[in-house]
Amino acid sequence: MSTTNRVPVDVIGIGLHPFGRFEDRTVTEMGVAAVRAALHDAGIDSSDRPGFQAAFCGTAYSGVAAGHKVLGALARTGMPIVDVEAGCASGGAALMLAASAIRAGQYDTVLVFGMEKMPRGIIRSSFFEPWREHAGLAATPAYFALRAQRLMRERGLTKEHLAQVVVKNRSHGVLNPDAMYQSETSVDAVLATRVVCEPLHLHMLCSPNEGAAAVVLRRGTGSSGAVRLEAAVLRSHLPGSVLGEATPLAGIDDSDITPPSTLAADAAYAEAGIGPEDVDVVECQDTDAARELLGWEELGLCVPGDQARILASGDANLGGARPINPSGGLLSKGEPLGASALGQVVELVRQLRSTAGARQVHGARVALAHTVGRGANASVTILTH
Amino acid sequence: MSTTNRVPVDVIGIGLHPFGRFEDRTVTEMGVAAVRAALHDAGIDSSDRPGFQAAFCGTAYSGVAAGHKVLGALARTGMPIVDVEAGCASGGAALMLAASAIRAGQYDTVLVFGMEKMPRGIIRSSFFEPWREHAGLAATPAYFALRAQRLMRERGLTKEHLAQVVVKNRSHGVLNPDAMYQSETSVDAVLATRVVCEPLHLHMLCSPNEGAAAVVLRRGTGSSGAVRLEAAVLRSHLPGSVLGEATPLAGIDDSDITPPSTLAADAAYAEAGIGPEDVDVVECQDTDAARELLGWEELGLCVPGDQARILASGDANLGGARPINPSGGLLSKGEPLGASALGQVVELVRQLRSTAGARQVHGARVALAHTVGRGANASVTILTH
Amino acid sequence: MTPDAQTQPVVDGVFADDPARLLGARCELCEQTSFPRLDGCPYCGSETITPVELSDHGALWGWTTVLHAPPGYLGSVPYGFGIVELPEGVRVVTRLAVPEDWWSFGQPMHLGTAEVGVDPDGVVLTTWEFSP
Amino acid sequence: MTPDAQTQPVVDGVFADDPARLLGARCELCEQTSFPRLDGCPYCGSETITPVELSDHGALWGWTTVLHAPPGYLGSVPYGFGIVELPEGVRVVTRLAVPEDWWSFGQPMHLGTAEVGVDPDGVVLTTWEFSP
Ligand SMILES: [Zn+2]
Ligand SMILES: [Zn+2]
Repeated sequence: MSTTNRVPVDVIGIGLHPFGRFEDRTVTEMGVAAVRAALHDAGIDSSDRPGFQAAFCGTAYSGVAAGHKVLGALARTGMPIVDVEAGCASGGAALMLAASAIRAGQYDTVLVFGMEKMPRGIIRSSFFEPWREHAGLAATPAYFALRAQRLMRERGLTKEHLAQVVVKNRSHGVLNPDAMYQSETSVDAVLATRVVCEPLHLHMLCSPNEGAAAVVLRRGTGSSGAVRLEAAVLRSHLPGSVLGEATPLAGIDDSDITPPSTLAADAAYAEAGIGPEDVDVVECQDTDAARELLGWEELGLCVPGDQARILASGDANLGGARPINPSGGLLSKGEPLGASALGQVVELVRQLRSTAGARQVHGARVALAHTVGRGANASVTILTH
Repeated sequence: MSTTNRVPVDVIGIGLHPFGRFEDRTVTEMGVAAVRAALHDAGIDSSDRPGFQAAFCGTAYSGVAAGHKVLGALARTGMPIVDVEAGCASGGAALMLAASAIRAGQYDTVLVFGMEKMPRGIIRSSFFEPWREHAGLAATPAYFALRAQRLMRERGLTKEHLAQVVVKNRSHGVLNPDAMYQSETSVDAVLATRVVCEPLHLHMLCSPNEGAAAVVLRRGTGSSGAVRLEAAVLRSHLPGSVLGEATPLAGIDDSDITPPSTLAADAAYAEAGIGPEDVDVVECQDTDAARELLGWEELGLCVPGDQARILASGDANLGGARPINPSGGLLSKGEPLGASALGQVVELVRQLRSTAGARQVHGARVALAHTVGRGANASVTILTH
Repeated sequence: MTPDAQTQPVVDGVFADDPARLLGARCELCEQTSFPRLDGCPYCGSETITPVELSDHGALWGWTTVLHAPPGYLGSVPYGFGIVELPEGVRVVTRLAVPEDWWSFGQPMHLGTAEVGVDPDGVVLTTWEFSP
Repeated sequence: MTPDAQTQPVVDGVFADDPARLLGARCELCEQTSFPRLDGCPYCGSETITPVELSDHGALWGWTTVLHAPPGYLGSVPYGFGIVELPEGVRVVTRLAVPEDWWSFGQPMHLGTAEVGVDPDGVVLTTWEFSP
């Protein structure tokens, strides 16, 4: 499917530690579980040690040497181990580095994993200066609320549309045993949860939580039958973009400034030699319900302003023309920062392998994953089978 | 000098924010200063924006989106920005990733920077579990002391030898206007400073502090005249290594286990097509005075046990056969974790350009930088001119 | 409000009071106005910027109400939070004086200062805010 | 020392008291002993490990004295700190009962437990230590 003669990169193993709350487990233990599962899935056993030539670990809050502790417990060290932080896109950044190194001929097999154990409630981000905290300007969900309000104003959306996103994703999460919330909801029920920050109600926001995900990449052969990683792209915000992703800085009119998600998507489509119309299934960043709807247009999945129609049509639901967040999204799974991007990849590999069980998107051949977060990092990954 | 037909990588710009204590400066401001200086040195001005296609930022304690804040302030964003953590080797890891990406043909020009603003006194590392802290097992300098004691026992070294390392490095630091300590000392004076942990006295330990360093890499041409990056290697500890770098885990006999610094050095020498005997000038990790002496043998710069003789000979001093830590080392500069590896590279580029002023190593053609730290990451960088 | 020994701005160099003004910068190269003031232009990277006091009025561009105290916050809840666009073309993240939901897009807003809370040393901290 | 409602080990699953023993594991594949006990072998990666209680004695392999309380430490200073090599071939980072400098390499050491300090809830925490 590529347009150039690039070294192919296969996803030969996936592993997941469920996302949720696990009081008695350390972040290292969750990482070990996910990495073990991915190595097992890849057919790398203890006779093949370490079994990969480099490892990238995405995490934001796990402290120094986080990846080393996981691989130390597994006796798989010695190679370069790099811990990578790119906010919500940390796992996407790790994947990008791993894929690039394989395409460069530097390594044959690379382990990529991500993990997080977030404190309960609102994340105390190290992003903000102390004076902004003191003055009340470090009010993270308020930034999400302002972004949601803007999207509603500019695209003619209502709170009911936001609630419909939650209903859609939670209806998928019911089918995902690895999700934190596995129950249906309704528009009325979502709107009945308390207001966190107008226009966002509690169930329109994902919960920071805990979990881990891992992926093993290998230089591909022509006929491995494995899922192929066509593109793994990371981009950051352009100078001047305001509220692109909760930036607390003042800014200028951004109507002519391309958002980082679009920069990443355009580069990924070009690398994979496809367009958004070729994508069969999507996992996209739904930190809040409006963030998902913004993502649809930033990724070229819909014309700006077409979100309400698509929601009504059911096209983005399981069984629809192109399901979005079949895993249930972060709204069902919660968001363990460093693990979330790779959790999406695990879901999409399952979809492409046709092993997604009750939430299988039938005939899925092309899949796209998207994250965007703090520092306005955006990652877009494209997989095919 | 390379043995293979690799894509050459040049160091076309260097920049440094002095290492020390700067109460009124944020870590972002220090990063901005170093990056600006490096871009200016590389001839990248504001008409050439961003002027590079990717950026890697090494830091351990600067919080989320640390690199983005620096590049946001400089209006040089949009490209992939990845924050990298590998303990004391964070900057070395960033350099490795940048060099690999250029060799892969992924980018022409990459910015690498590192920065830190460490709290005063003993670092409260996020490395240790809380119970180890409670029980007094997270006593960082005690691990350094045990390593020093072991080296003294196994190599016949005394406290006087450790003090001689401090005297050497501080005599170099006098000549470095970017160092925190710019004063001579003596063996007696070092031994008169208070004991922190037997056998280490206060002045045998480097101070965690603040600073930033930046380097611009570019795909090389045959005849640029720039300093060339021959190798930038990162390795981690092998399973079973005990006290390799302050690991709090119990361990087994490690006499047959190659330490990560040697793994990295051997790979770097092979990549550069040279041996330790070809190196003219070295910057190596001197977290404490014994750590430097251990590094000498791990890097193949001396036969194990020959440290006392080399110290006596003056070979490792400025003016000697192969000066080690001409910048004054961390013992003179202090250690801003994310910045320290790139600070070494800045020093060595100055040496190879013959712009190191009063501390110039005359005729230096081949230079080696080494860091090793938490998680037992070790990085080795080889530069030539 | 007049600062005395017990009252301090929450941050230096970002706003002035008496009269209340935000302290920004104007870039001589790309002519954009930026806030807060950095030592260069965040839109074009130029180091040639001129410190300016920004207009004390603007148009409301976004608003919400913060109901739960965010981490590190020293004041009381609820409080208004939003974005005001100044005539210079710069959008400022700000507290809003009234935490109500009767705002409308584009409505005129004026700058003032307010006490935000008391720090651990007993000092009353002030910040800027916009009111209708 | 007998634990009561006011006394607790500083961590569960790492050591036992009465009698004092360190809780390790032995790998069935590579036959190495590891400590603390993980859910696999940190030397070969095997998941087939057997929980074992380690010997309560060993040989001193390294020692120093901690003079200044490290971050998070609940006890008093100075205290002894070092490495003891057990007959199983595993080196254990440990507190040493006497913070003196009269140790010698390889000298016999015995395991015990000691009170390390009091946590914020008033609970006395215990840990293991080695004595000559
Ligand atoms: Zn400008
Ligand atoms: Zn084993």
